[in-house]
Amino acid sequence: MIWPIDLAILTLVVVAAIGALRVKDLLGASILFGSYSFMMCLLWSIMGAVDVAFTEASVGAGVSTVLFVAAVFRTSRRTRD
Amino acid sequence: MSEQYPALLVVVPLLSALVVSIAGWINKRLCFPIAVAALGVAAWSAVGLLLRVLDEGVIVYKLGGWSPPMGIAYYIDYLNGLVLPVVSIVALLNLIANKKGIEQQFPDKIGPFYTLYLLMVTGLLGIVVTGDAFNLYVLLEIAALTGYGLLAMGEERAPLATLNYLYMGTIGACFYLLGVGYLYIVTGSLNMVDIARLLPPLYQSKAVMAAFIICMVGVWLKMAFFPLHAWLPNAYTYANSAASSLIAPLVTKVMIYVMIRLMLTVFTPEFAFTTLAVSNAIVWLAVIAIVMGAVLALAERNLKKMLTYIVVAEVGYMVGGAWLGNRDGMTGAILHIVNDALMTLCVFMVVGNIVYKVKGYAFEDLQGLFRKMPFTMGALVIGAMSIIGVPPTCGFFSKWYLIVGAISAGHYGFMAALIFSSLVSVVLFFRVFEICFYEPFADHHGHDNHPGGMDEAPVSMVVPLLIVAVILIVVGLYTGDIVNHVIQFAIPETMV
Amino acid sequence: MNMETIISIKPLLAVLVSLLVVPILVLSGKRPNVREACTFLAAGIKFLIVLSMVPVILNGTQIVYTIAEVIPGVAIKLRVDSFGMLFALVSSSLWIVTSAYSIGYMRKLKEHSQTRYFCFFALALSATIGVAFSANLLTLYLFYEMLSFATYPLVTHHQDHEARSSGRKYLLYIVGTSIGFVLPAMLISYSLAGTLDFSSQGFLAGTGSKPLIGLLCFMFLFGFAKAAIMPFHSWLPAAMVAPTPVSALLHAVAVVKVGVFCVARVLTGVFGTDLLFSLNLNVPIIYIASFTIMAGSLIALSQDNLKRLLAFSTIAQLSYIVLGIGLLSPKGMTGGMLHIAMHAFGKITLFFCAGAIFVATGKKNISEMIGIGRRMPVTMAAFFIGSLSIIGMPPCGGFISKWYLVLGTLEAHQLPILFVLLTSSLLNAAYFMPFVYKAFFCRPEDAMFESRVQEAPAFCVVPLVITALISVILLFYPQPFLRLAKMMVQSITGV
Amino acid sequence: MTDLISMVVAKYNYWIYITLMMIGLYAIIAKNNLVKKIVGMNIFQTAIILFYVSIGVKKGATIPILEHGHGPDAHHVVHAVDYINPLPHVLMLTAIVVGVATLGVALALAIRVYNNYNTLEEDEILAQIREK
Amino acid sequence: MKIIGLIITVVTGALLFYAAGDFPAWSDPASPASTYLSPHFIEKTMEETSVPNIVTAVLADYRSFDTMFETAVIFSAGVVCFFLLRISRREDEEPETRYYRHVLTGVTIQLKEGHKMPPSADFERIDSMWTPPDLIIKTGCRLLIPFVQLFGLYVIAHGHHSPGGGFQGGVILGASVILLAISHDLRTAVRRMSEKLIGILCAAGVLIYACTGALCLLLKLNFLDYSALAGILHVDPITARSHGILMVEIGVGIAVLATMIWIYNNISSAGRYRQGL
Repeated sequence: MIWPIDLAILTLVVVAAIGALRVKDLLGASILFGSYSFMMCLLWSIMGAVDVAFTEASVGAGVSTVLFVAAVFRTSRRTRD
Repeated sequence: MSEQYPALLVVVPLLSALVVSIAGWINKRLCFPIAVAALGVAAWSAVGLLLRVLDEGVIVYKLGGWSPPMGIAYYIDYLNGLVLPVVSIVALLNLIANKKGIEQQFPDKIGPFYTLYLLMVTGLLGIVVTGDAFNLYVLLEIAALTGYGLLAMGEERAPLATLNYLYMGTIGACFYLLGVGYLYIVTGSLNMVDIARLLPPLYQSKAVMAAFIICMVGVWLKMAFFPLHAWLPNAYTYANSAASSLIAPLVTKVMIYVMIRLMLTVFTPEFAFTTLAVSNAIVWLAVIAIVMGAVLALAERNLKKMLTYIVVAEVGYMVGGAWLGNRDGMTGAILHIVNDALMTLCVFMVVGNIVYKVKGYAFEDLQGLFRKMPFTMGALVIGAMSIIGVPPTCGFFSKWYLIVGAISAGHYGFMAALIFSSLVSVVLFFRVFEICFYEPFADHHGHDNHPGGMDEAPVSMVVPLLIVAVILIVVGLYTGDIVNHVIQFAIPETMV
Repeated sequence: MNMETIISIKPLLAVLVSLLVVPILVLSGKRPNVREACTFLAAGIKFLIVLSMVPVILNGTQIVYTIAEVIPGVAIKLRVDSFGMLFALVSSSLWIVTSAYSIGYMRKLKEHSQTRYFCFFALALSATIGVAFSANLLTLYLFYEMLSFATYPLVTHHQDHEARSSGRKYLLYIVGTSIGFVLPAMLISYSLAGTLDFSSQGFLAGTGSKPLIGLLCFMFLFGFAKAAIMPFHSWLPAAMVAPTPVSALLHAVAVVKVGVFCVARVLTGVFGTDLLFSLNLNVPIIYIASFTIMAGSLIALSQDNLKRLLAFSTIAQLSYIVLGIGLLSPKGMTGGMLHIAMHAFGKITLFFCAGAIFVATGKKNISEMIGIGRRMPVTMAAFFIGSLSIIGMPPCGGFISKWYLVLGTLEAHQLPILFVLLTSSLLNAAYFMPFVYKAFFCRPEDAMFESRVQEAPAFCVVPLVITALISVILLFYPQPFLRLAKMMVQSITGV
Repeated sequence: MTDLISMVVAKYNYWIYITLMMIGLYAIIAKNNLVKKIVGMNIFQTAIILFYVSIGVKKGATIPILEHGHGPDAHHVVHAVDYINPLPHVLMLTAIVVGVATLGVALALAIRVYNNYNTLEEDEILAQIREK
Repeated sequence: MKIIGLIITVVTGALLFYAAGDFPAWSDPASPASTYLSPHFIEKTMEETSVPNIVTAVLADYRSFDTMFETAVIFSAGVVCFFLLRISRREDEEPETRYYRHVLTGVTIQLKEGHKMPPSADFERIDSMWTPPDLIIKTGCRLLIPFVQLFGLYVIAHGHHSPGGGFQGGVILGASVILLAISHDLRTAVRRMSEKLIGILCAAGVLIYACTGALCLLLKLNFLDYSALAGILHVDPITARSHGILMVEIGVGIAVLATMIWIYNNISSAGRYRQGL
């Protein structure tokens, strides 16, 4: 494993996490959360956890994001924080 | 067949949950008999297991035929041998008692309800029976998720209260998972007994201490130990009665079991009480929990919510007892798991009956209930006596051990808190009894068809309730046997 | 001294009879005659069971029965000894009489919820017998609490505003003290001694420091608030809102006597005379009791409501018993124990009379009863006998117990107490005699007393005549109570 | 100093996981919007998964799928040092699924809450409850 | 609340940072986690279960009990979503006037109450569930979905030898149906897989898993001890384990597939099934 890539992705993960929580729009937060999951998935595949990465790619970045978007559509995009 | 009891205990409710789920789509009337039969088998296996444990000692059941620590194993010893029958019997009685209530509240979702109910029981039984730290987490999540589903179906405020419970519950479970991870990183094992074997040389490690603290905090969050209790009262109050009378008696108690299991089996009492040296602080926290629970209950004008604060106080009893660090306190805590499960069941079932008939549980709704529902109220009296701690109901005896433990630990604050909470319970319950006893029942429609007539809940609700009430007394009278033949062996001999 | 013990289920049966009759009472609620017949039957059986054990006890044997071993070293266990027998005999015999009286009283006044009334009455009696036969502190506590809760619906029988506040007061004092004081004291004793079985020399001897033992002693003394030792007495006058038979049996006989019985049991069986004596704990007990005697008597003087007057009289009289035990001298203790029986018969007569007057005329206050002797001569004659017994004058049983108490004070060299006893007797006379005098010899102010003799129903009058007669008979034939009390004292002190 | 740096470098994965966990925990406690809390909850869970996966990593080892599983070289001797520890992966598969299950339930609850109060902001909901 | 949150976060974080100091260095091959249990799994899996993907072997055999409950967790999440959200009342079932659109020509017709449309694929109903046609997306998805599904099946079937297995495959299969629901509308997806079918499939998937275990129980071995199946499959116990793993993976796949769709259906329509995304 190449540690600079590892470190870069770790940083991106943190950025995505903070972004998902800071953005003042729930739809944006959902998408940012999806990207967070996807970064995680990359990170894990770098670490050799292929099965976990595969699952995270399909579940975390895929279905979870869809569920978030669906729920936001059924409720509201508005958020104050 | 008896060597397969450990598997049956968990698998039968699981299988039946699935079958009930399918039956719910095909023929709703099949759901209830299947569920009762499954829980009957589970209760039978649980009792069978307890008898086997009494005969043979610890039973190890290797799932998948893999021996631990490779595979997952069940360990049934004296501690969970005692808790298993309680969990299964409480679930069974509550299910039978709530048949009418469920049909009244969810006419078109009977199948899912029973499915969730059975899955929840599966989870709780699994938590109690498993010997694998990670397996426990998965089962914890099953019990939690189904619990959220069951609790959220209730009054208008139920979903929000449950959502708060979900946040807290998830943090709790994750903390537990993290603690297990810490243990795994330093030992490399997930099997509880195996971890216990590998840990002693590592007791001074910061990671092990952190693991213990994190696990404890996680479990406390789940059991609503003060100051992490904020989610509990609302979540339990606004839920439907069938769910609250399953969850209120069992979930907190099973979490106490997990805590004791962690303290006694995974870690040793020496580690918990000596190496960490936080037990005194935790007992003081328990004291605050008891006092706050009692005082907050006093402030409620609503029977169900009052009872939920009593649950919070009772959690303080058990945590405090377990952390007193002596045999009597631990005996009291374990005994109180059994007793508190039963008496909480009793009072919550009473609330269920009242809700079924009166459609409310605020104090104003309770007027004249002694005349209207004498059997239900009789059971409430016995349940209340047990919570207050009046002999020969079982609540007295666990309180006895707890107080004796407090005395021998020299922790008079805890003793005072227990006495204080008993006194407050007297006030709490007699305030309810007074309302039920004095004021005539006010009919909301303005006309009273049967003045002073009896209007008891259906037989199928009253009979299980009375059985529970009788069990409260019987367990009380057999306390000596329970302690001498079971609990005594559940506590390591090193603990004095 | 080694006591022979035999194991028998009889004590349990004696307790259970009135418990098992409760479902029958509930089922026969619609037919009052059947219900009351059952009550009578249960009372009779109970009395016979108790009576059948008397010869055994008089032989110096104890009867023991263990129900369940609940905690290591502590069982729920019944044991009949002479003191318990004395108490059981009194309460079970008075239940029969009171049942008869209740029927007359309740029917005449057409009280509501009579079934509930009889059920809880039976329950309360079970608890009382249970207390009498308790072999250890835990069993005692069990039945004590059972009695507290069983009497709550009786006290608040009228379900009105007054009953409600009295009920609160009753619970606050009785349950509050028992949980707040007795429970911790019991548990501390258990952790000190590892046992709770009463023994003739006390099981706390040789354990614990002096201040701790002293603290325990007072926790027990005040914890059994049913003994109505000041300052924990004010529930008793409040509880007088109950129907009169309840007041009669429970607040002159069962409940308060259970309180003093418990105090006596704990002082003798838990601490033991030697320990109390060596720590000088008896002196404060005596003075607290003396204070209660004087204060109770003085307050009684100022009462107009007859039942409240009787209540304060009871408070004073109860402390006689505590005082007798506290003297720690053989004669004094005999007097104290005997007073349980003597006072019971005297006071129940008085309460029956108060109830009969209420049933016949609806009057509650003494000032309204001037000249009532013309209308109800039998009742008032019985009242006179009862008050003589309470004052402690011959020809009534109260004389014997008071005599022993006086001897006890001399034996213990407590002359101030002798003075207290004599003064309080005078005070007793001062609050009873004017009423009796006015009842018989003053011109009635109320026109309804002018008419011909018109007593309460026979169900009310006959019991009170019987109890009055027994009060008299007890002077001449104080056995078996005297014998039982002496046996108990002998086993405690060895004299 | 070099100790500190080497410690930081040697365990940087652990520091990141703690950071992520704290971000999630703070969001659950302090955020006002129910869905934001759910996002925080998921970040919290994922951080723990990251922690577990980090446990399993082994220097110089490959993914835990055996080469030459079947076929002519099937009896090739397997050395543990060559493969990454598979156990944490197994555990985390479970944890991911648990996470998505929790997410589903949480979103369902959030929709129910929204149906009742027409808002997802916790303080606004509480204000509505207080008004009633 | 923010300050409390900050304090709790900082305290917890400090504890964790403090504890992490005692961890073995990251990616250290000599750490207890890498030396205690995992060598057994790595070195013995092939001999004991005949599955090259160690993760699959551990997941579905050594720790198959965990996995069964994991499937049960996802199943219960599906049931909970249904239980919480589904509104089965049909108060406004049939409006008075209905609109149908001829797919090919785009001609819209209006039907008054009482009239019915003959069942025909040429017309689609326009109501609140209807989404405007988007040819590119619809066609693209229609092309994509079979491949997605095929890949899902491959992932399940090839889980023994490559990354993947029941979960991943099940999620992919479920995602294909969700894709259909997103690109067309919920009604199309529900028509393909009715609610009842999904509900039964969910339970059936877990049931396959649990029954495999129970079958072992009936064959006189412990629960989930697949070597018991050797007798009825006519293979040696090691291969039987491999087959057992495949059976449970299929169960997991079915359960996850159905549950994902179920959860999506309920959440995206808030339980009304009238309109999807």
